[in-house]
Amino acid sequence: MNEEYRALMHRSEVAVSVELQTQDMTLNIGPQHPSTHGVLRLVAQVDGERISSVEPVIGYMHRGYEKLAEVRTYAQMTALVNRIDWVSGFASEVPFIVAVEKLMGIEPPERAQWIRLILTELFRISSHMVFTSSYPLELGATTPLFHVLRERERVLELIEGMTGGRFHPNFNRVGGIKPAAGGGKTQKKVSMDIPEGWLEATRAAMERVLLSTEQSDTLVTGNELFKARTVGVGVIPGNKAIEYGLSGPNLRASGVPFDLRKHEFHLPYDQVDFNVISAPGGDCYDRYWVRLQEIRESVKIVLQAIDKIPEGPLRAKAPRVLKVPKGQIYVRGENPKGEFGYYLISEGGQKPYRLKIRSTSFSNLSILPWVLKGALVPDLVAVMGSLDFVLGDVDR
Amino acid sequence: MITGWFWADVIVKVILALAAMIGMALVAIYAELKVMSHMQHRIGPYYAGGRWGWAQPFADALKFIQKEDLVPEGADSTVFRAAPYIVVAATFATFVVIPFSPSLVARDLDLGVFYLLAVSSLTTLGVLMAGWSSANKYSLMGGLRAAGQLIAYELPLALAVVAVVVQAGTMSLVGIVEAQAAPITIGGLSISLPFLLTGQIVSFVIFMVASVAELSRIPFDMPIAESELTMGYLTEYSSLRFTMFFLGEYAAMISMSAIAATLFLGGYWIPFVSETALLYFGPFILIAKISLLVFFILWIRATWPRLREDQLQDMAWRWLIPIALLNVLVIAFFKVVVF
Amino acid sequence: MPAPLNKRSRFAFPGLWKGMWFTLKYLFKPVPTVMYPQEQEVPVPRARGVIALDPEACTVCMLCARECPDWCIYIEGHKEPKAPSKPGGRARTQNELDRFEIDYSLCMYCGICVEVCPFDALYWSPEYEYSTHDVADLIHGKTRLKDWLETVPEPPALEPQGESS
Amino acid sequence: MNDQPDATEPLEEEVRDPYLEYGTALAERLGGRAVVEHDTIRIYVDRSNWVETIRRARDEEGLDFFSWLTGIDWSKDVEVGDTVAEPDELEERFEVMCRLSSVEGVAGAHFIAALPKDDAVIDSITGVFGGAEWHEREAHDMFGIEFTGNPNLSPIYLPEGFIGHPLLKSYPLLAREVKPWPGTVDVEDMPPEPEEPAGGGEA
Repeated sequence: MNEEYRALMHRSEVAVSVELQTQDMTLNIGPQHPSTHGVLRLVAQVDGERISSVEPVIGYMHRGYEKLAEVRTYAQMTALVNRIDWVSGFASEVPFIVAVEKLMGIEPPERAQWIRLILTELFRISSHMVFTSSYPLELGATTPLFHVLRERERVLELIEGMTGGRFHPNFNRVGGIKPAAGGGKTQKKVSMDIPEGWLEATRAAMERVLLSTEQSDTLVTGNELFKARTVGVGVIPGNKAIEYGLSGPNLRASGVPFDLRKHEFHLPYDQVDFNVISAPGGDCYDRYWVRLQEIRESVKIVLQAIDKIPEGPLRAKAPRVLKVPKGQIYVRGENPKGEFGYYLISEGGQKPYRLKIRSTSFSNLSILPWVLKGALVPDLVAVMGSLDFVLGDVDR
Repeated sequence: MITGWFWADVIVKVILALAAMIGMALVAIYAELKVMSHMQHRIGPYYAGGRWGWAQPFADALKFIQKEDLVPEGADSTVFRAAPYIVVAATFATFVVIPFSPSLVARDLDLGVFYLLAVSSLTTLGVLMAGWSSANKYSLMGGLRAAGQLIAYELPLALAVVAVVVQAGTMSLVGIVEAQAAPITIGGLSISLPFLLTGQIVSFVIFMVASVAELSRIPFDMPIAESELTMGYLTEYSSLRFTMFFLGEYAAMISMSAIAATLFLGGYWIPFVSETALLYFGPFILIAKISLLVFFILWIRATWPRLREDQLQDMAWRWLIPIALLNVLVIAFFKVVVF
Repeated sequence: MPAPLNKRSRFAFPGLWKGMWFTLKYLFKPVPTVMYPQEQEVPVPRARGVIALDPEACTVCMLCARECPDWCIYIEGHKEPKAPSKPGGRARTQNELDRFEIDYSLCMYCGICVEVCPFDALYWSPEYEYSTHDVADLIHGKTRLKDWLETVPEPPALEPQGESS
Repeated sequence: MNDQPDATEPLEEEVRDPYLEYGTALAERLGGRAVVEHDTIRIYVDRSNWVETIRRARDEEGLDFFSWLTGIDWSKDVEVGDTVAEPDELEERFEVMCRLSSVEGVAGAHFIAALPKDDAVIDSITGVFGGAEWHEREAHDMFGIEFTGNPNLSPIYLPEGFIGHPLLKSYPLLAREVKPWPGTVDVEDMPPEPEEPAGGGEA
């Protein structure tokens, strides 16, 4: 009796004596799959419907932002950074610009800061609405998608009316917000200040957004089937979330009420009143619920900001050619998906020496193998959707 | 007794039933597109065929058909090719016994209900064949889920029908309709009511839940589950075979609704319409009832999310089957003791 | 705090029925869809649709081509002698624009070129209907870019409290 | 944690930098060298203490939120990117940088270990923070830094069989090499600087 045979016999005996065991099947989910939100691949070992392990394979969308940053000037980089997380472009522009401003010692005027705040919150609403619309779709409910996206369109119209872009505003400049186009002598001075009627339109749109959250409540939040699919599914306890670097609504849904808007004040968040939403459960339902409530909080912030926006200039004096003095800085902000930060190293030139991008979804996704161990295939979809990642943000 | 007329009769009936099935399936597809899109606050099909995009299902079918008919490399070619035929044939076979009017029925079998239950389950065999033979893991899982669903839901479905059969005292579908048309006397008042209103409401709910599960439509569409298994057992199908599955799915929806309408809503019969009028209007009455039930199924799809396979099993074994058993007991008790 | 559970209801599964009622209501509501080719939404004046060029204003300073992050602007020019501004003055040269092309298959609509142009030769136009079947047609030359100039809208009026006041 | 910097508190008349105070104290306790600029605390530690420092920062200092980990290539041999202002002051080295912060306030620090280029090996901190696995894999991809103890140091971003480490300064960026810069045509000088905005001119 040779060794191999003996080992085989032993294995089969163990298998029989423990329970009827089946061989695990490798299930490739993605890179092209309806619920991966882009090109993400999950190599899952499944035993029937039960997942024994999941290995996410990422990098299909790796665009090398950190390398690109080294060959681009600061102004050119501003146009790129809003494409990292494309559903909340403005929110990822702000920390980068603030990092450059701080290194250069420039303080943007107040009005610009408030405009930044309003636009950040509008993008937060837009991003969360993408989530609240597409998440029920993962669970098979198609209708919320249309009702929520219909109202999101109004937010996008506002963003476009202000910045000219729907997704990639490229509206921040070092020292303030986007100036008049050109700077020539002949030019009629076109300022990129708030267009007439925009503030009123914002108020009206916020009403619609609130209405839309109520519709979401009717269609999704209270739905018993939705609850059956999400309550208690994909539980991430707070300490695990912290260990894996989860941030934003994912962290807050795990019972850790940490919101950078209450700690980092490069935008005047200290002058507006809002609540940090958190939920104790750490399951898919809480992650959904936290985002839905955050839309309401953001509406509150926007409405307050509209009333508080001061008069004044839009741009501090900044050199036309940005030469950033030598130094290192880390600036982070509360992106709709969590902590979004830039570690900027300047060696004193027109281009960054090194730009480390702390993208939120990368960390948020890294918990997937841990949380999916032992889940069912349908739960995989539910959990993956509830983490609300954008593949551009994962792969950078 | 097999004469030339027999075959002529059979051929005419087959063609008629086939035409009815395909026509109604196309209408159901169109209805789904339109109903869902309006519930989602959008227009839906608009251009095909001119007004309101009425030709969209035809356009879809034409588009599907002109695609290349692919058979995956590792597939069991014979089984893979045969599966859609089984699905369509099984669905088609159910139309044979459904009475559209007192006289318009392809074959009024004595064991009509029994035949229906047997034949409608064959659909799942086709689905299982498709899932297994596709050599695709998604398809396999979809097929297995479909099989699991069949086992879980065949029982409550049958039990709900048993309750009706007990009350009607016959297994012939025409007989069941006539039993509903027969007047019952309650306190000196003689009225005739469909079974839904005479004590079969529980059976009706169970029947509808089970038939939605058997049709694998939302909230029980796990065998297809686009966001999980891409398209389940349909993943590898294309061209004509996909079209057949597609049509079969909607035809099954029609046939299930027709069965439910016959068993619980009185089929081609409604109160206060004379026997002779029923001969002519019976089909329209039945179709109206079918439309109502189909609309309900579409409506559910446009609103609810999907359950999980284990939750479905849980629901079937822990709730529906005991309730259905109890229901049969109660009905039998009333039938035997009270009336 | 998690969401409050549904209050007791006369029906089982109130959430399911509420949702059904919601979708039923929408079945009979008029649809807000804009039927695109027949109807068109008017884009906002600031919309970044396509870049228009005023070739008269361009001095071939190359600033836009240099600042473009995607390197999608191609400019060629030559110097041309020009009559002195006053009789007996110094002969001057003027830059003539020969080629100005924007490759819209590369362009990412960041607007840096419009912003850096010191002579107001570039403008944003909200036009967006210039998709083609051929990627080569997305390279818009001087004349095509000039045609867009007509579509450049007046900038929107501003809220009163801002910089301009 | 009372020694966390409090950003909400307005600075007093004499310039008191809470970040500087917190950073130096933190470095003292953990046994490193602190550099604080622009409210960014950098703590340089020896690579032999790497895992230990991270563990102590988590357990003793309350910096339990693992934010990110990356590498930096300090190089004179620059193929790509901006030239360094004073290249001679630069020491050729890799740095591994890890940011830890707290989920209760603004406290946070960047821990940095320098590695010689010919021996870019450091212990993995996956034992301390499970989330570090992906970040270490990324740094391995991008810089070729070895993390001993990482359970799965396979490429995360790069495709199979990719040669080279893209974020090295010596790694050329092909997209910028194959196409000539359209801005190189010889033309007139820049126009005079307009009055506004003031500042530096075109180089």
